[in-house]
Amino acid sequence: QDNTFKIGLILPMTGQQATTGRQIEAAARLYMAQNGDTVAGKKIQLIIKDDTSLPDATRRLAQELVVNDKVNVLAGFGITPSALATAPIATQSKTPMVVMAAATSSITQASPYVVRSSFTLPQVSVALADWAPKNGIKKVITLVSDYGPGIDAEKYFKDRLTFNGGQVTEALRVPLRNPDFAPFLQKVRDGKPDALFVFVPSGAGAAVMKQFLERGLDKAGIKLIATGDVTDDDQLNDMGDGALGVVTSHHYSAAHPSALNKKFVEAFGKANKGLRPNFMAVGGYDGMRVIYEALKTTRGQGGGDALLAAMKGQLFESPRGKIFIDAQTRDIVQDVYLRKVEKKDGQLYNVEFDVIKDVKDPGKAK
Amino acid sequence: MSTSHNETVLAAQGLVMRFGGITATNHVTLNLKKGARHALIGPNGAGKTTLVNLLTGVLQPTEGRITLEGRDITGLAPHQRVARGMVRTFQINQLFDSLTPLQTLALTVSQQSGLGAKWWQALGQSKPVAERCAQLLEQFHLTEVMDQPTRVLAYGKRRLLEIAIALACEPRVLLLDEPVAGVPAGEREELLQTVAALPADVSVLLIEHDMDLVFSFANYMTVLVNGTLLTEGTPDQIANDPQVKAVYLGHGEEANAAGPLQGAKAPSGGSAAPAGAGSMGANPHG
Amino acid sequence: MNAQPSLLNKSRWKPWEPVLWLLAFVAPVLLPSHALIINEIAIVALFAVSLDLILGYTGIVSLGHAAFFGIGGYAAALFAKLVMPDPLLGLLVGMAVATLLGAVCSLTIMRGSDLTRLMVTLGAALILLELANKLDWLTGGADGLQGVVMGPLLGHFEFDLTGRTAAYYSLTVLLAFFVLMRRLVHSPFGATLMAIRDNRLRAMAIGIPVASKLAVAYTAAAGVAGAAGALLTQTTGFASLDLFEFHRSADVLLILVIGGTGWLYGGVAGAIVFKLMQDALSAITPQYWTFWIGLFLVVLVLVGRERLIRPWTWMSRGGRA
Amino acid sequence: MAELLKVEKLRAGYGEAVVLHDVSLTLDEGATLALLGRNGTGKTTLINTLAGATRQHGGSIALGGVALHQLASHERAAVGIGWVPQERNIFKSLTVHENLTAVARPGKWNPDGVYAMFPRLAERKTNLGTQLSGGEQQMLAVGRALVLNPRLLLLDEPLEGLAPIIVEELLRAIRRITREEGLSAIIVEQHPQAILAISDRAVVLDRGMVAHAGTAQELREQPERLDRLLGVAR
Amino acid sequence: MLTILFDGIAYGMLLFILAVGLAVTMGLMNFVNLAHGAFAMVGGYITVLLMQRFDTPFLLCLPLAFIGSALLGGVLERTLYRPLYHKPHLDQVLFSIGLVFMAVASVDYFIGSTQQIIQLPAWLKGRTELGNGAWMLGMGHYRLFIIAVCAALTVGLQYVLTRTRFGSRLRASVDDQRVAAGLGINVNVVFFSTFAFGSGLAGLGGALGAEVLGLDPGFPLKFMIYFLIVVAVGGTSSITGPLLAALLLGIADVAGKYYIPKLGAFIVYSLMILILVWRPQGLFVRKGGK
Ligand SMILES: Nc1ncnc2c1ncn2[C@@H]1O[C@H](COP(=O)(O)OP(=O)(O)OP(=O)(O)O)[C@@H](O)[C@H]1O
Ligand SMILES: Nc1ncnc2c1ncn2[C@@H]1O[C@H](COP(=O)(O)OP(=O)(O)OP(=O)(O)O)[C@@H](O)[C@H]1O
Ligand SMILES: [Mg+2]
Ligand SMILES: [Mg+2]
Repeated sequence: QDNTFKIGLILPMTGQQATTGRQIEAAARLYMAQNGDTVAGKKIQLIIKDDTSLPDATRRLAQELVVNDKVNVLAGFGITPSALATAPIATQSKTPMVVMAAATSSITQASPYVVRSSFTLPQVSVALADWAPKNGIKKVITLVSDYGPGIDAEKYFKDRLTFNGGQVTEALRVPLRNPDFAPFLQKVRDGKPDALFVFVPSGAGAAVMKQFLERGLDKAGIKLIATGDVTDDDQLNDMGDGALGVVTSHHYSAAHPSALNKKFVEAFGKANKGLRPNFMAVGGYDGMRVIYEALKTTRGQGGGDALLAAMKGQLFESPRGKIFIDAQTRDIVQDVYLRKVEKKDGQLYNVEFDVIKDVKDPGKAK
Repeated sequence: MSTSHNETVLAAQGLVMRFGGITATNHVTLNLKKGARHALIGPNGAGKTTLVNLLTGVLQPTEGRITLEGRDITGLAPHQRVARGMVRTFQINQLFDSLTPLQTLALTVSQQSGLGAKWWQALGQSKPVAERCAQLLEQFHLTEVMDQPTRVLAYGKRRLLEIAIALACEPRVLLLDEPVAGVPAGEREELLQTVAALPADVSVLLIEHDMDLVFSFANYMTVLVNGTLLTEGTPDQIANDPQVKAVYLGHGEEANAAGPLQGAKAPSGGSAAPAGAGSMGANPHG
Repeated sequence: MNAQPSLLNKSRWKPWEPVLWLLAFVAPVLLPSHALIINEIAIVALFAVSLDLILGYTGIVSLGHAAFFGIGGYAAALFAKLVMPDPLLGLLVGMAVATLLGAVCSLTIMRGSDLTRLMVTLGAALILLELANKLDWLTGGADGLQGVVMGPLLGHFEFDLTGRTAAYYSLTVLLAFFVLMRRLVHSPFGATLMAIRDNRLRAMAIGIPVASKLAVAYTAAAGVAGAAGALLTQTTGFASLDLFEFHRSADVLLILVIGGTGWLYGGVAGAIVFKLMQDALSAITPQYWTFWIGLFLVVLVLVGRERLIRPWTWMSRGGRA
Repeated sequence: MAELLKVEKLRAGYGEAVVLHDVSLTLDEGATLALLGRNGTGKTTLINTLAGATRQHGGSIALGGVALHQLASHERAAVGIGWVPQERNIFKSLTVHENLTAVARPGKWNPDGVYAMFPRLAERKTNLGTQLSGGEQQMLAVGRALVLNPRLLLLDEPLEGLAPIIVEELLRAIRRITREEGLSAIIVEQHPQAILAISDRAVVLDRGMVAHAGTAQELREQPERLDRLLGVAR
Repeated sequence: MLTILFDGIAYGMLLFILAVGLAVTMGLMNFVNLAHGAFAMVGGYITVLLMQRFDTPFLLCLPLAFIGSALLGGVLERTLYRPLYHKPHLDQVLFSIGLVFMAVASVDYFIGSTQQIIQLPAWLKGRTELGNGAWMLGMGHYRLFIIAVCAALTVGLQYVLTRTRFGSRLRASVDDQRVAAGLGINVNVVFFSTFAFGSGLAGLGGALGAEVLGLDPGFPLKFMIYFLIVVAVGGTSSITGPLLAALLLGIADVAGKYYIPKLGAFIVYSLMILILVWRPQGLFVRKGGK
């Protein structure tokens, strides 16, 4: 008992967000396979729970993991409300909570025990807002899903773009449950902006892109710029040539040209029937690393507070590039890349062409 | 329009009911006197059931006015009319299939005695209610099936329950739509006797095709044909009315070639119809 | 004359019933590691029982019952956050708000077929969902309502991490409502509801004011659902939009139907079976547990509830109304 | 006359419950059988069993040499069963005309023949089943059985709720159809006298068993005996 | 303007195609088959897999999707659905939801949970624009195609159901299965063929809709609400009812989102509630029906 180190991994394994859970689970297992399951004399045990994206389920599972299974670390968390609902549990039980997916800025403020290994939407949207005006894009319409992350993305993109001398002429919010983008895209077309900025959760991205083309927005001279969720590596290949040339900003691409990443992508594919890792996977992979390193540092001694302290300030090379866990905010600081969809070896990839170094979450800048 | 000078309890004035292009009741005026035993007869589809539906508020008339004990009830909801003492039975059984006869009656009696909104007391807690139920069950030969779900009862039993429910409402005006359909011959008279034995100030409107019963029961009759009032009168007058014979009662003796028919028997006081009426016949709606 | 005993027999407590409740109440002590799931089961059971009042006893199909669950939950959570953290007062507030909403919504369910009512109730819940999303200054929008801190129950019992206080709190509230509902369904009022369910035309014809009875039943059920919602947000200290989601309404319907409608223990049995099964299966196969739940439902219907879960059937002899 | 129907040792009921315990009877071609009995003695159950709408537990039914009990309910119409259920069971979402055409089989009787017999129905051709008066539904149920062009008509209380003049007419029609067209019929009625008058044979059921079987004439002439059999106290 | 109208119509038609099979099983057979979406999903996956693995042309995939789902529907009808016709609606709900759960998990297991994307043939990808300014009409070819298929289907179905004897036999069987059988209608065959046909329609809908709506294992649950809305608002007694309802909802939704995007999500639900409170039996019922 004493010699195991338990990680409670709560993820949406079924329902709308199932791919998130799948990617993270695979990445976490890959990390353990590559780095062994014994650290500092402790055997690592991964307990996976499905919360079906229901915050109250997440919370109960976390509570049970803490009370019954006595896990040392809570990890996972596919959507923002799940993470927020669980944060008080982390505080109360002094258990570090590694957020591997949820991307709303405010999560790290919900508990001093939260550490994030994924990204925040403001982080990636401002990068795009920096890039756009320099490339002749001044007038932009934004189109985001009408929920927390979407509103974050809209707000930070707009602020930064305005700051950089651009202009958001119209901000459209699409209901989450929205099968047809036609009216919104038509509105964009009639608004004749230089570019359309899009954030939608990864599943809907393909539909937006397809309808963007079908409606002839590209021919009307409108560029499509988006956060990387839209050209999610998980699906990019199936989107077809229509996706070519779309510019996105994100913190990870499976095509990131580093040796570490090549190894990661290859190993990941091998372990999962050729599946390509996406930004969720890298969040899970790095999250595991943060936990492993903290455990090494503390040599298996000390409780949650010691672990947390050891997580803060970690700096290491990830498949996405260099990342840093800001000791103050416990949020991730990382490079954000500008990428364009291109064809490589007959497959579509987000190919990075520019980088903005060491982006902090702008949500916490003030 | 001749006989009794009693006060009118229920009055319908110029009732019209149209279903799309069909006029089911056409300016029907009907007065039900206090304590009357009033029969409403007429060919199939004449609008008798529709009339009852109008009187009880199941349907809203296209035109016309209904008064009950002097008050206009045309716009009242069905349950409000029941609260004022007007109760009906249905031509096609309308029962509570998953409840037992006992529960059905207990609920009806409770509702009737103002306990319907009580939610704290158990159904049947009140002694008078339970006693009244037992009495009704006895009276309608339902005691041995009182704990079976209504759904599995034989048709005859269901029919009896249908009428028991109406009586459980303690009506002052009772509208019976073919109450004895499906009840075996032997029990029919008994059943109607139960009805006839209601207090003298209860007014009853009976719709029935069994002429033996109608003539033994009614003291006044109204004949409806094709939605229109054909004639009214005492049983004698009606039995001898050639028009009624032609469209409704039929050939009388002549048909006895086929044997004695239930409806053809002339009521005691009446004499045989003029033979000429017999030849009309075939289409009652000509 | 055996009419009265025969009638009263139906509403009498059967010997197994107190035993069952006793078991429920010792469970959090005997199985301390299951307190949290017991809490959740109790809440869902309460929610299902409230649905049974309108579905099983009154015959109104609803796919929007989550509307009341959600609004009760949000009301209780907001009350704790903005006014005061006392759980019992919060519970009352949650119920009151849900009851109010129920009264308003009851106007829409008077007419129409099952399908119509299904969709109207569903629509109402979804509109509330969108409203809660739009009113993010109050509700926290899609991120959920945070910062809900509950005070100790009765001023003494803190809601602890193990969830025992929560379990007792929810079980007690469940039992209280269960007793009330039990009285209600066996009363003349309950009988009029069943009469309406079976045959509206006849119900009117014996003087039952159908519309107002429906409204009362619907409103009462809404209030109880609100209480269930309040329990959930109070014991989790969090409220989020999914309280209103379609699948919440759908799940509770499933749970009730699994246990059997028109029988108060149906909701309870369904909650126990469904939740435990979900918990166990998803622990074994987090990705594919829905398959096995699905299989269970299919088998349940094909084989028949009675034959499948014997233990309940022999216990419930005569208990089914 | 050739034997049309032969029922032997029939046991049937609903689900596990057995209502008919041991019923045997025969009926000739063109003959009419009056099926009598008190409430709940199983008359409807017998009719429904012939139509294949109950659960048969034993015994055999032969119609013109065909083993009816081996046929599914819907195959019996093709062999010659025409059924008028006691509660009428008009198809409520079909119009009057569709009620007839949906089941009609080729033969002498067609919807027009039915309309000629019941002019009232012709006037209500496009009404939905539920929009008919009680008597109209009854006429439709009889018409619906006729357009099947059956060899054996099963009439479960067909006169109920009909105006006397229509009753007369229907009785006459039944008699004509059976005499002239060689159709057989089993008629359940609460008015034994009316029905015995046009029947050839009579069977009285009691508690799911045959209490009496004989000619209609014999019961017609002995009303007291009939009353006794039917348990009517006078 | 016109473009919005066109998009609304196309969207409505898409909803209709997806829901029409349900209108058949639920409206006509009175069977609450919530697994309808699962059959649609099967049709969608048949198309996707055929196109991805065997390069089958899209146009050929459509009939195959129909046949595939119809076969599956037929088999399930024979084996599982039949005993449930006489069960209460709630049991049917339970059962069909169970099937959906199983279908979702199975697809997830065998094919994976990522969204599948259909690549349309080039001739369906284009867009034609007429006129300009406020009156410009832009028509996506694929949307045109959907409208055409849908119109053809409606006409055909309406004919079968109202003009042929099969339609009245079906409705008779639904009204009273026992008596219908007793009067010589082979209820089993009628139900079998109808159910298979309804499932086929669902499959066709899934195949056509996957392109616009996306296809993943969650499909049957995600779109269940939409099917139900269309059938509820349209009323269950005809085919034209759901069609008009789908068109109305489609146009209202698209126009609403275009002109008042802030209220985007409210429009469909509010409209539905208003219509149903106003006409509780759905917009289009046979006059005078109960
Ligand atoms: N909802 C309706 N829509 C259209 N027509 C209707 C409707 N209800 C009744 N009718 C028609 O109105 C006429 C009167 O029907 P009603 O039921 O009142 O007759 P009735 O006198 O009770 O006949 P019966 O003695 O056969 O019961 C009938 O021809 C019937 O077809
Ligand atoms: N669906 C059913 N399920 C169980 N029992 C039934 C069912 N229908 C009828 N019975 C029972 O079968 C017995 C015979 O009923 P049946 O309807 O055959 O009688 P009947 O002679 O036609 O009576 P009636 O004159 O009332 O029509 C009754 O005791 C009845 O309770
Ligand atoms: Mg009538
Ligand atoms: Mg009978």
